[in-house]
Amino acid sequence: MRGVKILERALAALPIMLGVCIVVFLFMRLLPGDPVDIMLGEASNVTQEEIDALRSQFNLDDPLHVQLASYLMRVLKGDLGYSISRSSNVGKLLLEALPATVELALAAILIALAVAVPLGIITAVKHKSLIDRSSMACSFLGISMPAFWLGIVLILIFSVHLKWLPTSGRATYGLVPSHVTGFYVLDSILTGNLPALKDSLRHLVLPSIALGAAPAAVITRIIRSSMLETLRKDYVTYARAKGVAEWAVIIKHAFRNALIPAVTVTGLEIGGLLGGNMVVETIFGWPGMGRLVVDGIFSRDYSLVQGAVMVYGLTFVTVNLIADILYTWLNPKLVVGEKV
Amino acid sequence: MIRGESTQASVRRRLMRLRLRLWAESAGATLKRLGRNKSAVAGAVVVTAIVLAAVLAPLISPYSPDKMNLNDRFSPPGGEYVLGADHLGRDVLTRILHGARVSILVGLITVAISIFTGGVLGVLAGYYGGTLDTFMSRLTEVLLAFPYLIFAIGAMAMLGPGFWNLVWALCFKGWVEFFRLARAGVLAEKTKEYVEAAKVLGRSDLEIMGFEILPNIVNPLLVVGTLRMGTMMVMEASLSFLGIGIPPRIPTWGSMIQDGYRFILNAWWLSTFPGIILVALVLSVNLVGEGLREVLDPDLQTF
Amino acid sequence: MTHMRNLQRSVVLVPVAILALALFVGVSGCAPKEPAVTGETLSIVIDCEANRKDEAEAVASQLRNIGIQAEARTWEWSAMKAEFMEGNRQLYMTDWGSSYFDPFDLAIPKLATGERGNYSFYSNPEVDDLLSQATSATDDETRKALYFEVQDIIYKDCPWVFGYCLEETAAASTKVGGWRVSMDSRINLHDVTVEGTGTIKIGLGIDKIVTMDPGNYRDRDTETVIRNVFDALVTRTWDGEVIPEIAESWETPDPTTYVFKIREGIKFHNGEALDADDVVFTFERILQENGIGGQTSPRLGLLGPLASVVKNDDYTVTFTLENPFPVFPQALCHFQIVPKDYVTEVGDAGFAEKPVGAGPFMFKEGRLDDQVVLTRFEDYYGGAPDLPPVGPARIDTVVFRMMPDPATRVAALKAGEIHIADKLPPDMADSLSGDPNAKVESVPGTRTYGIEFCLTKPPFDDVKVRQALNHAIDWDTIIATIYGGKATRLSTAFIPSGFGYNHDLKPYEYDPAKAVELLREAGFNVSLPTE
Amino acid sequence: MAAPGDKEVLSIKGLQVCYRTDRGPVRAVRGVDLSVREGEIVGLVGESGCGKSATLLSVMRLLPFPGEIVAGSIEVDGTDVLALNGKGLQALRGGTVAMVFQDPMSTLNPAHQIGAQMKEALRVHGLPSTRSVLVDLLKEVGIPSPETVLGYYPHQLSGGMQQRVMIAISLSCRPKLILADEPTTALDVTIEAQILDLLRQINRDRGTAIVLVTHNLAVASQFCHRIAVMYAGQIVEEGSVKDVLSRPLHPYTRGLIGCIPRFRKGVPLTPIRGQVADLSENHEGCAFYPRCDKAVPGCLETLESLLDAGDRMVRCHRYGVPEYGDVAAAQDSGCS
Repeated sequence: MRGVKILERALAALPIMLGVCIVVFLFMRLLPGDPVDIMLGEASNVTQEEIDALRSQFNLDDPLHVQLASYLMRVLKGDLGYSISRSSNVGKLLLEALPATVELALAAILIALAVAVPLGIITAVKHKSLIDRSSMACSFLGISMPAFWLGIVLILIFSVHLKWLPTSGRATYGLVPSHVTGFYVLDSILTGNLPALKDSLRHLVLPSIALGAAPAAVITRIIRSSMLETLRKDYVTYARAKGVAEWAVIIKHAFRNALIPAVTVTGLEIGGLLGGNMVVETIFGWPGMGRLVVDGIFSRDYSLVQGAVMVYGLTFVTVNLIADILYTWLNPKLVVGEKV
Repeated sequence: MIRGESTQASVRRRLMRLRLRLWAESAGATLKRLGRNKSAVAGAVVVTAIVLAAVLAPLISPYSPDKMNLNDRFSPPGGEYVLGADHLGRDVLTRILHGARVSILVGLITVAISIFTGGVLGVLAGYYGGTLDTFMSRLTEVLLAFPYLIFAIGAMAMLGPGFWNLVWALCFKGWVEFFRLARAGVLAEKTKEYVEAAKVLGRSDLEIMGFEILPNIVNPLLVVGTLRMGTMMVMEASLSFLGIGIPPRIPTWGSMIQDGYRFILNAWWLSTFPGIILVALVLSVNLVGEGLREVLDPDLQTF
Repeated sequence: MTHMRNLQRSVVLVPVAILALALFVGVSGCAPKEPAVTGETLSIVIDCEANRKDEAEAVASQLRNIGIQAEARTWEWSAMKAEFMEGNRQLYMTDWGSSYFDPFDLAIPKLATGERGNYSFYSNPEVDDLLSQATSATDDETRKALYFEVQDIIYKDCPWVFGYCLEETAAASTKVGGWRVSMDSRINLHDVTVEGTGTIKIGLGIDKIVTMDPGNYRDRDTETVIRNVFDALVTRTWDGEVIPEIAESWETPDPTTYVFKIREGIKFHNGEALDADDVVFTFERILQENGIGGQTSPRLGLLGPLASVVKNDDYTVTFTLENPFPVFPQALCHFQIVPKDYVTEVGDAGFAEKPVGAGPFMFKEGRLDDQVVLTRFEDYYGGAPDLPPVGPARIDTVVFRMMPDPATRVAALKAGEIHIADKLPPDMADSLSGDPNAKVESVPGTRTYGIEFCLTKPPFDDVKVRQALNHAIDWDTIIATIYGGKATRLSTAFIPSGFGYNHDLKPYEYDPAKAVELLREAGFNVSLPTE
Repeated sequence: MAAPGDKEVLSIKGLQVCYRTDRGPVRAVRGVDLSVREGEIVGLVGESGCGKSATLLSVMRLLPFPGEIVAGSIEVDGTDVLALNGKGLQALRGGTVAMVFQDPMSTLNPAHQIGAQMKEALRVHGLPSTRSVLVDLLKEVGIPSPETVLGYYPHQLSGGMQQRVMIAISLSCRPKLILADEPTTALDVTIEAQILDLLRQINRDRGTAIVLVTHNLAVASQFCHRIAVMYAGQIVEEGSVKDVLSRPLHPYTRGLIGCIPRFRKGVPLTPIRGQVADLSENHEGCAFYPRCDKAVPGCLETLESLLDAGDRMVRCHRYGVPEYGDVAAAQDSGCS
């Protein structure tokens, strides 16, 4: 029964993906600028024939609906097209960039949760205390500090002055683990390469803090407010009345129920992070999706941006689906796909 | 029938008058209760001070915001320039004061437009349901599955630079969140007794949506709105980072932070001061929001 | 009670709305206005990309000083280009680079009628004629004279606000020896040493390089890396003079024929010997349509009128052109020789994955948007004999890291993580000035920076207005401050590092009085600054 | 009904509770004395917001923030509750004293299965929590097919069943005292009777003392041995059910009785005029003064202490004053 519901919900994602595909296709073509012209850059001596040849080579001279139809057909066959700006297959580019982004996003969300969960609980339990006030101020700091600024300050403190952590990049040369999955941390564990593991973790710290600061702030606040709400609930009082120890009341009864809104927000935040954060990736020289996509937009690399947004849409839909399934686990009253 | 209608109209008029009086009374009560919340008062004081400083910027700032003195670039704080001079020899304090206007305006307008658009569409979709709702919900899901920055960059490329274009670019997707909040709120409220009662009384859909449901769902919109104001200001900074934003002559905190971060090694004051004031504003706006929330609707979830 | 509460909630709206309204009224009243076109006031919007935002703002500020209503706007490049190519903009900051150290790929695309880079829509038959003569002339003195004449004409016509030529600036650790910034923004690591280590790490100021296949890129950044793995027939001295590299010598029996003698005993990284077949193959895969992995090489246009490449014997190759093309040897500096047998064997895709060249370093591993690692090629033939030191590279490992953010590059250099920080924005040089472990170096660049007028529409169809603006901008101050003195004023669109630059032609002087006078003659209401 | 024993299970003396809110202190309980003996069922009656629940929660030391006990003493089975902390408090809660709340729907944790919630209570107090123990408990409260119910989530049960589960949990650790806070308010009338029957049965079979908080005099009258009527944080009248209902001494009690709908024709309801007293205000004199028909100016000056009226107590200035004798008249129109 539940399996069927999940499947139904997964199928509902198809029209969304189709919508994303069409929207991004049209969106890119609405942008002023011509990919061939951009590719040729400052080339002089270019004849109109050469430009026309290039245009037809990339199917840019077909009418829009023909281009769209053929693009959709190719996507269905699993071909995301050819990237003009990087002279490479889009699928290959995305496969290379995705692990980097996912690794960073997961690290960021882990850091965010590691900060947000205890802080959210403590601030709710110690409502209106000094710790509540000060961590609320911190959370606003997290929300209102631009990531690039936070990033460069972190680099200056921890890399330049203290020399504890590397400034940027994913791994030091010589400590790149051999390729298995593309996730450096996972790869170095799989290959039993301890120095590489340490190195890739060290490289992850600063960017994931810079990236996780804002989600940490948002999640802290949502956990705090939903904890405040559940702590007022009768079943929490009742649990205390049963003689349950205070920490167990907070964790088992209040927090478990407070998790529901937190899961929604965390899901949305993860979705956002998986799209790659161009700003953080630029500051930390992190070869991920964000840079790929923004660079793709600037060079009007239609296939690249389309492919990347499709991947983004897919991860978004998947994360939402997982969040949905989590809901039903957290709140037995719900059936999959029933949230408002 | 005409008589009947006119009676109904006069009843409505009287109801409206009563409602206005209640509004005024409860506004007073709300403000009074808000006044007892110390942190809300502190927040309100800071917000007011910043807004005042912004409005009075030309009177209190020692320089003109776009007056550059290239030979004074990177003058450290404390000297002739209270908070130092930037990389073009402009007074940082002056630019912060003038920047307040545009920054606050960007935050306020984008959030206002987003709340309005999202709110109206959300109420309509939630109230009428059906095809409209399905279409709008699918559309928002598609939009949510689209990275925000891509939207903003694309929109700026399409519209070209300029203050209003930036506002549109930021609103492009900003309304989605409010749409969802409003829709969810209406779905929860529309089955309640008071809505049924209003229907039985023969009030029009518009009146029910506007006077009955809206006041009950407007709160979460406003609370999230206060938070998003800060996000929008930071977003403006991110767009500046990518090289598309407000024309450079108009100072904004976001673009000041962005301009300054590259010089943080030799001139930390360029980006630090606007950063501090941005945090202070966002914090205070949210303190006020939090205070309002506690006064008006203690059960509301905020984040 | 419930109703009361509902009302109370909606009351929140009131203060918020009032606040919003007050702010809006207050601010919109005082916010800088869009320049309005009125009567005789000259209103200008200067368009630029983000990297020249500060300069644009400074220029606008100087124009405002003489009563011109000037505003700067930042654009995304393609959007801006699309706009000004429609003739919708007034003044736009542009730049253009020359790879050939010759006006051939600078003055012609920028100034000849209807050319790709002619954003100002400048059209002067006289200039067109002179330029086309110069392209096909074989005698350097004649070409120089022609170019001088062009400079005189455009100096008077001023299709642009002539700007400056930015120096190429980079920073390095003081441990790095034998390193110089190269004029064409490429990094040649053959001669470089690093104190205490055999590994050099370089932070490149880019997002990614496009490929490791020398036939499949068009940008300089990619060439920076490729140039260390592959060698070309010829190369340049630090001054831009073309000298033999893989070629031993060359002859030009007539203006459309070049015969290259290839150095014997050169080996590719895989041990394969380099001979005429490899040279012919290198050029044929570029000349041939869809020649590389089903795509046409983006480098095709760079070869100009090259018609055919023929092998004479194992170590001699003849290039035949359709028409005279004096900069051909300059062009050849950018065409790196690839191993025919290896490429045919592994295919184009395989070659890009594991490139093999005849340069000083071998490709080891890497990702194009992350880091690329090269190791020394022990059997290197030594490089151009005219460019000492000759022999294998002096360091054994090179790591190129893609670090698009300049602040990060500076931080990484300070932290000792990289030895060379490429592409240092001139205004950031100060960040390193106090650091005893870092040195900042720069050389004249090969790009011309200016502000182009839209010549097809008023007010800039009037030459007086254009000249006035050239007088109204204090470039020296802008260069000294915003660009840290690391730029050279230009008298026209030509650059000093290129061929045929007239050093005697002095740039327009900063003379606000003159500018005001000219603008008044053109019928505009302007005034000298009062201070 | 079991006959009450002599031993005191609960003894509250001079309890004062104060909520320190942003809008100033709210004195919810203003000196309550209450004593409950073994096997006794005591009803605590009053309007919403009169401090009944705060009194109960004080016994469990469960007052929600910002409420606190500012004065008084509470003893349960001879133990000073206010001196307890940590483990002692845990042992008291659910162990010696169990609580049944008003709305089972919101009191049972929606995220945990019934079985788990029952088990938790037993485990906390170190009692065996095998499946058979749980099944027996559910059987005792009259839940059909208890085996299945153990695996249910609360929302899968009806309100009555949920309340039975709550009672089962309360019983599980064999408490001496059950505090039932409006246990039937959220239920249908038919279910209400069943639940009250169940509680009565427990009282009879196990001899557990019960404090029943209710605003419903009718329920109290059927169910309790003794009744305490509360108004504005104070007990205004206390006595056996029979005495209080048939011969109410305090004007407020009389008012409450007047509000009970009856099935006899032609008897109009007589509502108490005015609004419930505001607990954030200080009342020098009698808090009921503004609503009282019998009030004299003296009522406002000082607060009467509980006067001993035979086997019962009343807090009224005018008790014992001659004009007060018209009690019987009032009561004639009442039920009896």
